[in-house]
Amino acid sequence: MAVNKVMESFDAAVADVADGSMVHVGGFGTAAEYPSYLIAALARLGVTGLTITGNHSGFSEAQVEMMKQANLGMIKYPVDYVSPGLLVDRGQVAKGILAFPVLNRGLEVPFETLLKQGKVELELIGQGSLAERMRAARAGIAAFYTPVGVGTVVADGKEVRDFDGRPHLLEHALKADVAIIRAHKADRWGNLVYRGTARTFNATMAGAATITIAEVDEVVELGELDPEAIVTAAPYVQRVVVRPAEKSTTWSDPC
Amino acid sequence: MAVNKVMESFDAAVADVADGSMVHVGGFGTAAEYPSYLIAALARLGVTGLTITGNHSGFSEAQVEMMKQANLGMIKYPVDYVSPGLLVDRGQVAKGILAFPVLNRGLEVPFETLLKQGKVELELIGQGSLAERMRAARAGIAAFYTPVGVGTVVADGKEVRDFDGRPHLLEHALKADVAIIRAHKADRWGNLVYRGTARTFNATMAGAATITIAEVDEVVELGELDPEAIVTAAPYVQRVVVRPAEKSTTWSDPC
Amino acid sequence: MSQFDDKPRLDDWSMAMRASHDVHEGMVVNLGMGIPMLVSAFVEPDREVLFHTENGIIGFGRVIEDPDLVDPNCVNAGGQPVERAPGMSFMSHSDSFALIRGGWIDVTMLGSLQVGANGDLSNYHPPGKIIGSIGGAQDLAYCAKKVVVLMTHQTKAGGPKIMSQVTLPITAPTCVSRIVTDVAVLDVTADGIVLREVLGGWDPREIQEITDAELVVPTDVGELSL
Amino acid sequence: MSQFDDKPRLDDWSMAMRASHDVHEGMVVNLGMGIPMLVSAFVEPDREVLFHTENGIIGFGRVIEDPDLVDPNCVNAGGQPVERAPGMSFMSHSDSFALIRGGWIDVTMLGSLQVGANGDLSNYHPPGKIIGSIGGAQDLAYCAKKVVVLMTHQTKAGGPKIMSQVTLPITAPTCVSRIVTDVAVLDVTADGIVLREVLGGWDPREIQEITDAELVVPTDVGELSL
Repeated sequence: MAVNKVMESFDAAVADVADGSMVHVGGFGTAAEYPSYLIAALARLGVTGLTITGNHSGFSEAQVEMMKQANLGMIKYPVDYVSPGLLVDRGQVAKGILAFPVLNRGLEVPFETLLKQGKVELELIGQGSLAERMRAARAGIAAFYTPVGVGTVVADGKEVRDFDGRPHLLEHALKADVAIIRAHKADRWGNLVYRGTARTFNATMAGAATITIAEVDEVVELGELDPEAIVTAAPYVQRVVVRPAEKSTTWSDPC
Repeated sequence: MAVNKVMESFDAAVADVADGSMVHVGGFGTAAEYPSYLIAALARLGVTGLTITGNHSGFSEAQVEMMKQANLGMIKYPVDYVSPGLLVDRGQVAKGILAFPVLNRGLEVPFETLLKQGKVELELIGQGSLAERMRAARAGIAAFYTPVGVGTVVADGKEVRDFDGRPHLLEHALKADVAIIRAHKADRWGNLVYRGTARTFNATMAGAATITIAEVDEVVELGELDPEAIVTAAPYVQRVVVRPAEKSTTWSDPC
Repeated sequence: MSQFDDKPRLDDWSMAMRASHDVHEGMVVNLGMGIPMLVSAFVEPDREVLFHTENGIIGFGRVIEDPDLVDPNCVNAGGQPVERAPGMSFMSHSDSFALIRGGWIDVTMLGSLQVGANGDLSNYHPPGKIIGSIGGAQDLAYCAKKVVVLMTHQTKAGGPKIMSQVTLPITAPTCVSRIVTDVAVLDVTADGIVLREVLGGWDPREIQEITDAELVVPTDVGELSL
Repeated sequence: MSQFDDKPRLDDWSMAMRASHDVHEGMVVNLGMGIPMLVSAFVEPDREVLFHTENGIIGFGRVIEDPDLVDPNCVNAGGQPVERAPGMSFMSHSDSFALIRGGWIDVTMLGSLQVGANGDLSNYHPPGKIIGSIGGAQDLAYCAKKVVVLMTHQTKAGGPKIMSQVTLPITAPTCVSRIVTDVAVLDVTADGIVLREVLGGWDPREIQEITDAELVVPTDVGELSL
């Protein structure tokens, strides 16, 4: 019997995610960076009271449909793109720890709507401190002092301490119950490589949770990934699921 | 005019290292991991009062000669191997921040001799906290809390604080004036890749100093290094020097 | 809107062109969303600059205009596709912000809603929004060696944006050192905001009229040239 | 030396072989210098274990015996050349200790000078030395999920090493959960040190005689088998 972290379905991979879990949701901003199938699986699971963390709170299903139709940008929206906003819009999210909870102009995203209604809680945090809190969780650092944020809204309730005459904030490790991330290639041990700027929060969240689940383009033979170029080492990943050859067009279909 | 961090000689690369500097010295334990030519250049420069940091305090010239002659291990000692112990033995080192200041059995290394004579100061620290203090320096983290070392000799004088009921030590960033490291390939911007276990403290120290100087096997054309596999990004490296085709056999020869 | 409506103003591209003068060879430069991202177009290829984008690239090339060349996994923080260029490398978000927080960015150029006379930056929370999105700008503002703001001199409603004291929540305190607007270039100094360059067709008193902060006007204030 | 000089004792390889029983498929295992490094030889290839060495490899293969196959840049923390194996990866020292500190090592096996009844580990500062070298053992001892010590039951001089209270400086407090010696296997529990297995030719009272800590001896103490 050999070590094999590859699972057969996204539904199986998230089946034990409990109500009230904290979930690191990978991606940054553009469609190709998100673990769309894992987000969809969490939506199908219907788990509620989630705390989600990540850069962006995401778009509703209708907004994504609009963006897919309009295709205004240079980058085509993949048909199987699912935004973390789906979970927000469906009322599965109780709290967000986010750098981009709302768009500063334009569209009102679901998180903004629910925030105005008092139906979600927000912990606003800059991307750097958010990413470093995840790295700390992975690396066994309980807390750290960063110069970033002193004297601003993100400092509320946080300890301030001077180092070399400069004030710093104490930020705590942010370990989630589950991290759902997107990677390019995996092997059965869970080693991961990413593709270009899809590395972003995906690689940052790997290992920053009790269970890290990677949605990948491809599983390759053990030994095929260059040992000098593996970005996420096997111990940080507990489950791997391969994206389907035939793209899903409806998040609600079991997958 | 293009950005070019490659310098012509090791002597030129270290020429401005001042007496009393803190120097991160790359490598871990075996000969092939050390920036031998940069260590030799510092020896030739004759700079004194150094604080050196790293895993191992190193061997004297005579001890290295003995090891080269005996060649007892499975791994052949390269003729151009120079140990950080050379700097210690020559009296250039005032203090060591080290995980392996002495051998726990066998040979008495120069650092042990000088420590007994009260001629060097020691800050003993475990490899993990040492490495993390360097990473913090590179990453703009002033200090961090680690569970490691509470209640032991390395905790002397350090703040202890509980997180989730577990005591942690406050450890501070350790930024040196100069880091001398060994890498495999560089480009003229200073991007670096390493080879196997020579990555160790070399990659950890890159960027943990005002000036990082990399001793490399080869400088390749810009663009030749895989953007997915660069380990040390260009901004962390200020100077690059290529190891000579014809190996030096005497550390004292200008190079 | 005001008595200055008929006066010349730089468009976004021209502001970016002026700001590009402050980008020198060898610098590590991060360009924020909006006008700042246009700056790279004015850095000719033989002036080697290492452009960093906080979503995880250092050393990328031009913004791509041809849809056939787009790689959805090679984008800047604004989601624009950018060229793969020799010497570039990818990094994770935590590594990218280690680079920022560690002080390795020589210049960051950011858009803003307001800048205070003391260099306070308020660029994340537009009036009327329940909350703003602080994004990655905060780390850049605190930790880059130099922070340059590119913004129109006035709000769309004709109000001032360079304030004796900012009225919007701050992204970072006392961090801005230069402001490039559509009518002037100004430096934040210990003595206050100094008017360095004025666009042709304007005189310094007129700039002061559309500025809330009191400006220091040297005798040798120059003309803004592109 | 003592009345037990003629009794059987395991050699280093046999101790490693016994310890290898505690290594299960899928575990991430770090083997310290000395006897622990021998353990990997007893993990057959079809029991997939991810061996980690703190100088920066996860998933390496066997220790290399043939000088022609040696790669000086593929060594374990003891400087022994190890095989490149499918699935391995290299990492920097800070990344390697992030893995350790983060609690991702399932078992670490370490040599030691003394172990206390409460699980205190003293393995870095030999008597008579002005200072010890704490190396990487401390991080492993604090942060691995399970710490197993492999050591001879007595010092070369015949003194005890399993102590009611350690007399040498500690590497880490209350961290050891199992001790494999040349004559016994013992577990550190809340009730004290429990004798689990005794080498043939010894009885529990004799083990107690060469042990400073008071041992808990269950009625079903087993025979140490390889």
